[in-house]
Amino acid sequence: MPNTIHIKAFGMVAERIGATDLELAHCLDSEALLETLRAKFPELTTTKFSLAINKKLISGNQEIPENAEIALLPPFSGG
Amino acid sequence: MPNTIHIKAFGMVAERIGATDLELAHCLDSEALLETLRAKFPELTTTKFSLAINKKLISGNQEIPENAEIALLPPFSGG
Amino acid sequence: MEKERNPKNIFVQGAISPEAVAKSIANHASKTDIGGHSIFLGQVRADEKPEGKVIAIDYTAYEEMALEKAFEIREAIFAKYPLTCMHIYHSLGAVKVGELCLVVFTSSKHRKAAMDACDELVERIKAELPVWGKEILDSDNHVWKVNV
Amino acid sequence: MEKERNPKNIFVQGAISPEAVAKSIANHASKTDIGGHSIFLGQVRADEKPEGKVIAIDYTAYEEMALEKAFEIREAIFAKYPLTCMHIYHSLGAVKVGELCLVVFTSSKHRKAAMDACDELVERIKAELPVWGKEILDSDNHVWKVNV
Repeated sequence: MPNTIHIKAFGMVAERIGATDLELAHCLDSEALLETLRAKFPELTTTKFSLAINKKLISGNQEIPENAEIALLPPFSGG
Repeated sequence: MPNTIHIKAFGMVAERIGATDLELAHCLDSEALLETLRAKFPELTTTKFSLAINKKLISGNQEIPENAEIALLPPFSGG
Repeated sequence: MEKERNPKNIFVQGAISPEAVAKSIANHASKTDIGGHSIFLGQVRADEKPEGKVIAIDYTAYEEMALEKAFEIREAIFAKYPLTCMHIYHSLGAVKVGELCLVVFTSSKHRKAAMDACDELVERIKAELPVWGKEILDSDNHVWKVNV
Repeated sequence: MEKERNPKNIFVQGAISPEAVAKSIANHASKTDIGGHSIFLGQVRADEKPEGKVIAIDYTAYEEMALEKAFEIREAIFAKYPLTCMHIYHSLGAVKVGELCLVVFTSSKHRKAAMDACDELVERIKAELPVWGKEILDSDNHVWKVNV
Protein backbone atom coordinates (compact mmCIF):
# COMPACT_ATOMS: atom_id res chain seq x y z
CA MET A 1 0.00 0.00 0.00
CA PRO A 2 2.05 2.94 -1.22
CA ASN A 3 -0.29 5.55 0.27
CA THR A 4 -0.10 4.18 3.77
CA ILE A 5 1.85 5.18 6.86
CA HIS A 6 2.91 2.47 9.27
CA ILE A 7 2.70 3.61 12.87
CA LYS A 8 4.04 1.91 15.98
CA ALA A 9 2.88 3.04 19.40
CA PHE A 10 4.71 2.37 22.68
CA GLY A 11 4.23 2.57 26.42
CA MET A 12 1.55 4.91 27.69
CA VAL A 13 0.63 5.99 24.14
CA ALA A 14 -0.08 2.41 23.09
CA GLU A 15 -2.10 1.94 26.25
CA ARG A 16 -4.20 5.08 25.69
CA ILE A 17 -5.02 4.44 22.05
CA GLY A 18 -5.43 0.71 22.66
CA ALA A 19 -3.10 -0.38 19.84
CA THR A 20 0.59 -0.96 19.15
CA ASP A 21 0.32 -0.89 15.35
CA LEU A 22 -1.69 1.37 13.08
CA GLU A 23 -2.01 2.03 9.39
CA LEU A 24 -3.10 5.52 8.29
CA ALA A 25 -3.53 7.16 4.90
CA HIS A 26 -0.32 8.96 3.95
CA CYS A 27 0.18 12.45 5.38
CA LEU A 28 2.55 14.92 3.80
CA ASP A 29 4.34 15.95 6.94
CA SER A 30 4.48 15.35 10.68
CA GLU A 31 2.18 18.29 11.51
CA ALA A 32 -0.55 16.85 9.31
CA LEU A 33 -0.03 13.42 10.82
CA LEU A 34 -0.31 14.76 14.37
CA GLU A 35 -3.55 16.51 13.45
CA THR A 36 -4.97 13.29 12.00
CA LEU A 37 -3.87 11.34 15.07
CA ARG A 38 -5.40 13.80 17.52
CA ALA A 39 -8.66 13.81 15.59
CA LYS A 40 -8.76 10.01 15.64
CA PHE A 41 -7.54 9.65 19.25
CA PRO A 42 -8.60 12.69 21.33
CA GLU A 43 -6.77 11.14 24.35
CA LEU A 44 -3.47 11.96 22.61
CA THR A 45 -4.03 15.70 23.10
CA THR A 46 -3.24 15.16 26.80
CA THR A 47 -0.44 12.62 26.33
CA LYS A 48 3.18 13.64 26.02
CA PHE A 49 5.00 11.90 23.17
CA SER A 50 7.58 12.43 20.45
CA LEU A 51 7.58 11.28 16.85
CA ALA A 52 10.27 9.18 15.20
CA ILE A 53 10.41 8.82 11.44
CA ASN A 54 12.36 5.79 10.28
CA LYS A 55 13.86 5.41 13.78
CA LYS A 56 15.06 8.99 14.11
CA LEU A 57 13.48 11.42 16.56
CA ILE A 58 12.26 14.53 14.77
CA SER A 59 12.01 18.08 16.01
CA GLY A 60 9.75 20.61 14.34
CA ASN A 61 7.70 19.79 11.28
CA GLN A 62 9.20 17.26 8.91
CA GLU A 63 8.21 15.68 5.60
CA ILE A 64 7.12 12.04 5.76
CA PRO A 65 8.73 9.82 3.10
CA GLU A 66 6.76 7.12 1.31
CA ASN A 67 6.39 3.93 3.34
CA ALA A 68 7.92 5.57 6.36
CA GLU A 69 7.91 3.83 9.70
CA ILE A 70 6.51 6.25 12.24
CA ALA A 71 6.73 5.71 15.98
CA LEU A 72 4.86 7.43 18.80
CA LEU A 73 7.23 7.56 21.75
CA PRO A 74 6.25 8.65 25.24
CA PRO A 75 9.08 9.93 27.49
CA PHE A 76 11.78 7.26 27.85
CA SER A 77 12.06 5.48 31.17
CA GLY A 78 14.63 2.75 30.73
CA GLY A 79 17.19 1.71 33.33
CA MET B 1 61.29 -1.33 78.30
CA PRO B 2 59.89 2.11 79.07
CA ASN B 3 62.71 3.96 77.34
CA THR B 4 62.22 2.24 74.04
CA ILE B 5 60.49 3.24 70.81
CA HIS B 6 58.89 0.51 68.74
CA ILE B 7 59.27 1.12 65.04
CA LYS B 8 57.58 -0.65 62.14
CA ALA B 9 58.92 -0.23 58.63
CA PHE B 10 56.94 -0.92 55.45
CA GLY B 11 57.43 -1.28 51.71
CA MET B 12 60.51 0.27 50.21
CA VAL B 13 61.66 1.59 53.60
CA ALA B 14 61.67 -1.91 55.11
CA GLU B 15 63.49 -3.18 52.06
CA ARG B 16 66.18 -0.49 52.23
CA ILE B 17 66.90 -0.81 55.95
CA GLY B 18 66.54 -4.59 55.83
CA ALA B 19 64.06 -4.83 58.71
CA THR B 20 60.34 -4.54 59.41
CA ASP B 21 60.66 -4.06 63.19
CA LEU B 22 63.12 -1.97 65.17
CA GLU B 23 63.62 -0.92 68.77
CA LEU B 24 65.39 2.36 69.42
CA ALA B 25 66.18 4.31 72.57
CA HIS B 26 63.43 6.83 73.25
CA CYS B 27 63.64 10.15 71.38
CA LEU B 28 61.83 13.22 72.60
CA ASP B 29 60.27 14.18 69.32
CA SER B 30 59.97 13.17 65.70
CA GLU B 31 62.80 15.46 64.52
CA ALA B 32 65.21 13.79 66.94
CA LEU B 33 63.98 10.37 65.85
CA LEU B 34 64.48 11.16 62.16
CA GLU B 35 68.03 12.31 62.89
CA THR B 36 68.76 9.10 64.77
CA LEU B 37 67.28 7.01 61.97
CA ARG B 38 69.23 8.79 59.24
CA ALA B 39 72.45 8.39 61.19
CA LYS B 40 71.78 4.66 61.64
CA PHE B 41 70.45 4.11 58.08
CA PRO B 42 72.07 6.56 55.64
CA GLU B 43 69.94 5.04 52.83
CA LEU B 44 66.90 6.74 54.40
CA THR B 45 68.22 10.17 53.44
CA THR B 46 67.30 9.35 49.83
CA THR B 47 64.05 7.52 50.59
CA LYS B 48 60.71 9.28 50.72
CA PHE B 49 58.62 8.33 53.73
CA SER B 50 56.22 9.72 56.33
CA LEU B 51 56.02 9.04 60.04
CA ALA B 52 52.98 7.78 61.88
CA ILE B 53 52.80 7.93 65.68
CA ASN B 54 50.29 5.53 67.19
CA LYS B 55 48.72 5.00 63.74
CA LYS B 56 48.27 8.70 62.96
CA LEU B 57 50.27 10.42 60.24
CA ILE B 58 52.13 13.43 61.63
CA SER B 59 53.08 16.66 59.94
CA GLY B 60 55.83 18.86 61.32
CA ASN B 61 57.71 18.04 64.48
CA GLN B 62 55.74 16.19 67.14
CA GLU B 63 56.42 14.87 70.62
CA ILE B 64 56.75 11.11 70.96
CA PRO B 65 54.75 9.62 73.85
CA GLU B 66 56.18 6.81 76.00
CA ASN B 67 55.85 3.39 74.38
CA ALA B 68 54.65 4.94 71.16
CA GLU B 69 54.26 2.80 68.07
CA ILE B 70 56.10 4.54 65.26
CA ALA B 71 55.73 3.58 61.61
CA LEU B 72 57.89 4.50 58.63
CA LEU B 73 55.56 4.75 55.66
CA PRO B 74 56.70 5.15 52.07
CA PRO B 75 54.16 6.69 49.64
CA PHE B 76 50.98 4.60 49.60
CA SER B 77 50.30 2.50 46.50
CA GLY B 78 47.23 0.42 47.26
CA GLY B 79 44.50 -0.38 44.78
CA MET C 1 40.04 -6.45 20.65
CA GLU C 2 36.53 -6.01 21.92
CA LYS C 3 35.77 -2.67 20.28
CA GLU C 4 33.01 -4.18 18.15
CA ARG C 5 32.01 -1.79 15.42
CA ASN C 6 28.59 -3.31 14.66
CA PRO C 7 25.34 -2.87 16.54
CA LYS C 8 25.08 -5.64 19.08
CA ASN C 9 22.12 -6.73 21.09
CA ILE C 10 21.89 -5.16 24.54
CA PHE C 11 18.54 -6.66 25.53
CA VAL C 12 18.06 -9.68 27.74
CA GLN C 13 14.74 -11.28 28.61
CA GLY C 14 13.85 -10.76 32.27
CA ALA C 15 16.22 -9.96 35.14
CA ILE C 16 20.02 -9.99 34.78
CA SER C 17 21.62 -12.44 37.22
CA PRO C 18 24.60 -11.63 39.47
CA GLU C 19 26.23 -14.73 37.95
CA ALA C 20 26.02 -13.17 34.48
CA VAL C 21 27.83 -10.11 35.85
CA ALA C 22 30.49 -12.36 37.42
CA LYS C 23 30.96 -14.15 34.09
CA SER C 24 31.37 -10.83 32.33
CA ILE C 25 33.99 -9.79 34.91
CA ALA C 26 35.84 -13.10 34.59
CA ASN C 27 35.95 -12.73 30.80
CA HIS C 28 38.28 -9.74 31.26
CA ALA C 29 41.03 -11.60 33.13
CA SER C 30 42.87 -12.25 29.86
CA LYS C 31 42.91 -8.55 28.96
CA THR C 32 46.05 -7.67 30.87
CA ASP C 33 46.13 -4.03 29.77
CA ILE C 34 43.06 -3.33 31.91
CA GLY C 35 43.67 -1.62 35.26
CA GLY C 36 40.13 -0.74 36.27
CA HIS C 37 36.51 -1.68 35.67
CA SER C 38 33.54 0.52 36.48
CA ILE C 39 30.17 -1.17 36.74
CA PHE C 40 26.74 0.32 37.24
CA LEU C 41 23.82 -1.94 38.16
CA GLY C 42 20.23 -0.79 38.12
CA GLN C 43 17.98 -2.61 40.59
CA VAL C 44 14.17 -2.49 40.72
CA ARG C 45 13.05 -0.56 43.79
CA ALA C 46 9.91 -1.20 45.87
CA ASP C 47 8.71 2.39 45.52
CA GLU C 48 5.55 3.47 47.28
CA LYS C 49 3.14 5.17 44.86
CA PRO C 50 -0.22 6.71 45.78
CA GLU C 51 -1.79 3.82 43.83
CA GLY C 52 0.20 1.03 45.54
CA LYS C 53 3.66 -0.45 46.06
CA VAL C 54 5.89 -1.42 43.13
CA ILE C 55 6.43 -5.19 42.92
CA ALA C 56 7.99 -5.36 39.43
CA ILE C 57 8.77 -3.32 36.34
CA ASP C 58 7.71 -4.58 32.92
CA TYR C 59 10.07 -3.20 30.26
CA THR C 60 9.25 -2.70 26.62
CA ALA C 61 11.38 -1.07 23.92
CA TYR C 62 11.35 0.09 20.35
CA GLU C 63 14.11 -2.44 19.87
CA GLU C 64 15.45 -1.58 16.41
CA MET C 65 15.69 2.11 17.24
CA ALA C 66 17.14 1.41 20.70
CA LEU C 67 19.90 -0.77 19.22
CA GLU C 68 20.78 1.88 16.63
CA LYS C 69 20.88 4.52 19.35
CA ALA C 70 22.90 2.31 21.69
CA PHE C 71 25.43 1.79 18.89
CA GLU C 72 25.65 5.53 18.30
CA ILE C 73 26.19 6.18 22.03
CA ARG C 74 28.75 3.37 22.19
CA GLU C 75 30.76 4.83 19.32
CA ALA C 76 30.67 8.31 20.85
CA ILE C 77 31.88 7.05 24.23
CA PHE C 78 34.67 4.98 22.65
CA ALA C 79 35.75 8.09 20.73
CA LYS C 80 35.72 10.24 23.87
CA TYR C 81 37.42 7.91 26.41
CA PRO C 82 40.37 5.52 26.06
CA LEU C 83 38.40 2.38 26.88
CA THR C 84 39.36 -1.24 26.42
CA CYS C 85 35.84 -2.65 26.73
CA MET C 86 32.24 -1.58 27.08
CA HIS C 87 29.20 -3.73 27.79
CA ILE C 88 25.55 -2.75 28.13
CA TYR C 89 22.73 -5.07 29.16
CA HIS C 90 19.12 -3.98 29.62
CA SER C 91 16.16 -6.13 30.61
CA LEU C 92 12.97 -6.55 28.64
CA GLY C 93 9.81 -7.97 30.16
CA ALA C 94 9.17 -8.33 33.87
CA VAL C 95 11.88 -7.69 36.45
CA LYS C 96 10.88 -8.15 40.08
CA VAL C 97 11.78 -5.84 42.95
CA GLY C 98 15.38 -6.49 44.10
CA GLU C 99 16.41 -7.87 40.70
CA LEU C 100 18.80 -6.22 38.24
CA CYS C 101 17.47 -4.53 35.10
CA LEU C 102 20.56 -2.67 33.79
CA VAL C 103 24.28 -3.39 33.62
CA VAL C 104 26.77 -0.86 32.27
CA PHE C 105 30.37 -2.10 32.36
CA THR C 106 33.43 -0.16 31.19
CA SER C 107 37.11 -1.09 31.40
CA SER C 108 40.26 0.89 30.79
CA LYS C 109 43.94 1.07 31.56
CA HIS C 110 43.39 3.75 34.20
CA ARG C 111 40.39 4.10 36.48
CA LYS C 112 39.31 7.64 35.60
CA ALA C 113 38.33 6.86 31.99
CA ALA C 114 36.34 3.78 33.03
CA MET C 115 34.48 5.69 35.75
CA ASP C 116 33.69 8.79 33.70
CA ALA C 117 32.60 6.72 30.70
CA CYS C 118 30.36 4.54 32.87
CA ASP C 119 28.64 7.57 34.43
CA GLU C 120 28.06 9.19 31.04
CA LEU C 121 26.78 5.94 29.52
CA VAL C 122 24.20 5.47 32.26
CA GLU C 123 22.92 9.01 31.85
CA ARG C 124 22.68 8.69 28.06
CA ILE C 125 21.05 5.25 28.20
CA LYS C 126 18.33 6.53 30.53
CA ALA C 127 17.77 9.70 28.51
CA GLU C 128 18.10 8.49 24.93
CA LEU C 129 17.07 4.84 24.58
CA PRO C 130 13.43 4.27 23.60
CA VAL C 131 12.68 1.96 26.51
CA TRP C 132 9.69 2.15 28.84
CA GLY C 133 9.12 0.77 32.30
CA LYS C 134 5.63 -0.09 33.45
CA GLU C 135 5.65 -0.25 37.23
CA ILE C 136 3.42 -3.10 38.38
CA LEU C 137 1.80 -2.41 41.74
CA ASP C 138 0.62 -4.73 44.50
CA SER C 139 -2.85 -3.23 44.01
CA ASP C 140 -3.09 -4.79 40.51
CA ASN C 141 -2.74 -1.28 39.11
CA HIS C 142 0.26 0.04 37.25
CA VAL C 143 1.93 3.37 36.66
CA TRP C 144 4.38 4.37 33.94
CA LYS C 145 7.90 4.91 35.25
CA VAL C 146 9.28 8.42 34.93
CA ASN C 147 13.04 9.01 34.68
CA VAL C 148 14.26 12.07 36.56
CA MET D 1 20.60 -2.07 58.11
CA GLU D 2 24.10 -2.49 56.83
CA LYS D 3 25.56 0.81 58.04
CA GLU D 4 28.00 -0.94 60.38
CA ARG D 5 29.51 1.52 62.80
CA ASN D 6 32.53 -0.57 63.81
CA PRO D 7 35.79 -1.02 61.93
CA LYS D 8 35.44 -4.09 59.75
CA ASN D 9 38.10 -6.01 57.94
CA ILE D 10 38.60 -4.98 54.32
CA PHE D 11 41.56 -7.25 53.57
CA VAL D 12 41.37 -10.55 51.76
CA GLN D 13 44.30 -12.89 51.15
CA GLY D 14 45.23 -13.04 47.47
CA ALA D 15 43.03 -12.14 44.49
CA ILE D 16 39.32 -11.34 44.80
CA SER D 17 37.22 -13.70 42.67
CA PRO D 18 34.44 -12.59 40.29
CA GLU D 19 32.24 -15.08 42.16
CA ALA D 20 32.80 -13.17 45.41
CA VAL D 21 31.63 -10.01 43.64
CA ALA D 22 28.54 -11.85 42.35
CA LYS D 23 27.78 -13.07 45.86
CA SER D 24 28.07 -9.54 47.19
CA ILE D 25 25.68 -8.31 44.46
CA ALA D 26 23.20 -11.12 45.18
CA ASN D 27 23.21 -10.25 48.89
CA HIS D 28 21.54 -6.94 48.03
CA ALA D 29 18.45 -8.42 46.37
CA SER D 30 16.55 -8.27 49.66
CA LYS D 31 17.27 -4.54 50.09
CA THR D 32 14.36 -3.28 48.05
CA ASP D 33 15.02 0.40 48.68
CA ILE D 34 18.16 0.19 46.49
CA GLY D 35 17.86 1.55 42.95
CA GLY D 36 21.50 1.54 41.87
CA HIS D 37 24.86 -0.04 42.63
CA SER D 38 28.19 1.41 41.59
CA ILE D 39 31.15 -0.96 41.59
CA PHE D 40 34.80 -0.28 40.94
CA LEU D 41 37.18 -3.18 40.36
CA GLY D 42 40.94 -2.79 40.31
CA GLN D 43 42.74 -5.34 38.12
CA VAL D 44 46.49 -6.00 38.03
CA ARG D 45 47.95 -4.76 34.76
CA ALA D 46 50.87 -6.28 32.81
CA ASP D 47 52.77 -2.99 32.73
CA GLU D 48 56.08 -2.82 30.89
CA LYS D 49 58.81 -1.35 33.09
CA PRO D 50 62.39 -0.65 32.04
CA GLU D 51 63.37 -3.53 34.34
CA GLY D 52 60.84 -6.05 32.99
CA LYS D 53 57.15 -6.85 32.63
CA VAL D 54 54.80 -6.97 35.62
CA ILE D 55 53.50 -10.49 36.30
CA ALA D 56 51.97 -9.89 39.76
CA ILE D 57 51.66 -7.36 42.56
CA ASP D 58 52.50 -8.37 46.12
CA TYR D 59 50.49 -6.20 48.54
CA THR D 60 51.45 -5.42 52.12
CA ALA D 61 49.71 -3.07 54.55
CA TYR D 62 50.02 -1.50 57.95
CA GLU D 63 46.81 -3.33 58.71
CA GLU D 64 45.73 -1.79 62.01
CA MET D 65 46.23 1.74 60.72
CA ALA D 66 44.63 0.92 57.36
CA LEU D 67 41.50 -0.45 59.06
CA GLU D 68 41.22 2.62 61.29
CA LYS D 69 41.62 4.87 58.27
CA ALA D 70 39.15 2.84 56.19
CA PHE D 71 36.63 3.20 58.99
CA GLU D 72 37.18 6.97 59.11
CA ILE D 73 36.72 7.22 55.32
CA ARG D 74 33.66 4.99 55.48
CA GLU D 75 32.02 7.18 58.12
CA ALA D 76 32.81 10.36 56.17
CA ILE D 77 31.31 8.95 52.96
CA PHE D 78 28.19 7.70 54.75
CA ALA D 79 27.78 11.19 56.24
CA LYS D 80 28.21 12.87 52.85
CA TYR D 81 26.05 10.64 50.61
CA PRO D 82 22.66 8.98 51.21
CA LEU D 83 23.94 5.41 50.82
CA THR D 84 22.25 2.16 51.72
CA CYS D 85 25.42 0.03 51.64
CA MET D 86 29.17 0.31 51.21
CA HIS D 87 31.69 -2.51 50.81
CA ILE D 88 35.46 -2.34 50.40
CA TYR D 89 37.74 -5.31 49.70
CA HIS D 90 41.49 -5.03 49.17
CA SER D 91 43.92 -7.85 48.50
CA LEU D 92 46.99 -8.67 50.57
CA GLY D 93 49.79 -10.88 49.25
CA ALA D 94 50.30 -11.83 45.63
CA VAL D 95 47.72 -10.99 42.96
CA LYS D 96 48.56 -12.10 39.43
CA VAL D 97 48.12 -10.05 36.29
CA GLY D 98 44.46 -10.09 35.17
CA GLU D 99 43.21 -10.77 38.70
CA LEU D 100 41.23 -8.38 40.90
CA CYS D 101 42.92 -6.60 43.83
CA LEU D 102 40.30 -4.02 44.84
CA VAL D 103 36.50 -3.92 45.04
CA VAL D 104 34.60 -0.79 46.02
CA PHE D 105 30.83 -1.27 46.06
CA THR D 106 28.24 1.38 46.92
CA SER D 107 24.45 1.21 46.79
CA SER D 108 21.79 3.85 47.11
CA LYS D 109 18.20 4.70 46.30
CA HIS D 110 19.24 6.85 43.33
CA ARG D 111 22.22 6.27 41.06
CA LYS D 112 24.02 9.60 41.49
CA ALA D 113 24.87 9.10 45.18
CA ALA D 114 26.18 5.58 44.56
CA MET D 115 28.36 6.71 41.65
CA ASP D 116 29.79 9.81 43.31
CA ALA D 117 30.46 7.96 46.56
CA CYS D 118 32.19 5.11 44.70
CA ASP D 119 34.46 7.52 42.80
CA GLU D 120 35.40 9.38 45.96
CA LEU D 121 36.01 6.17 47.91
CA VAL D 122 38.40 4.83 45.28
CA GLU D 123 40.39 8.08 45.26
CA ARG D 124 40.59 8.18 49.05
CA ILE D 125 41.51 4.49 49.37
CA LYS D 126 44.39 4.89 46.94
CA ALA D 127 45.62 8.12 48.55
CA GLU D 128 45.07 7.47 52.24
CA LEU D 129 45.34 3.76 53.07
CA PRO D 130 48.80 2.58 54.18
CA VAL D 131 49.04 -0.19 51.58
CA TRP D 132 51.98 -0.91 49.28
CA GLY D 133 52.21 -2.80 46.02
CA LYS D 134 55.44 -4.51 45.05
CA GLU D 135 55.33 -5.14 41.32
CA ILE D 136 56.91 -8.49 40.57
CA LEU D 137 58.61 -8.59 37.17
CA ASP D 138 59.24 -11.43 34.75
CA SER D 139 62.96 -10.62 35.09
CA ASP D 140 62.93 -11.74 38.77
CA ASN D 141 63.31 -8.08 39.69
CA HIS D 142 60.68 -5.96 41.35
CA VAL D 143 59.72 -2.30 41.48
CA TRP D 144 57.56 -0.47 44.00
CA LYS D 145 54.22 0.58 42.61
CA VAL D 146 53.58 4.32 42.45
CA ASN D 147 50.02 5.69 42.57
CA VAL D 148 49.42 8.66 40.30
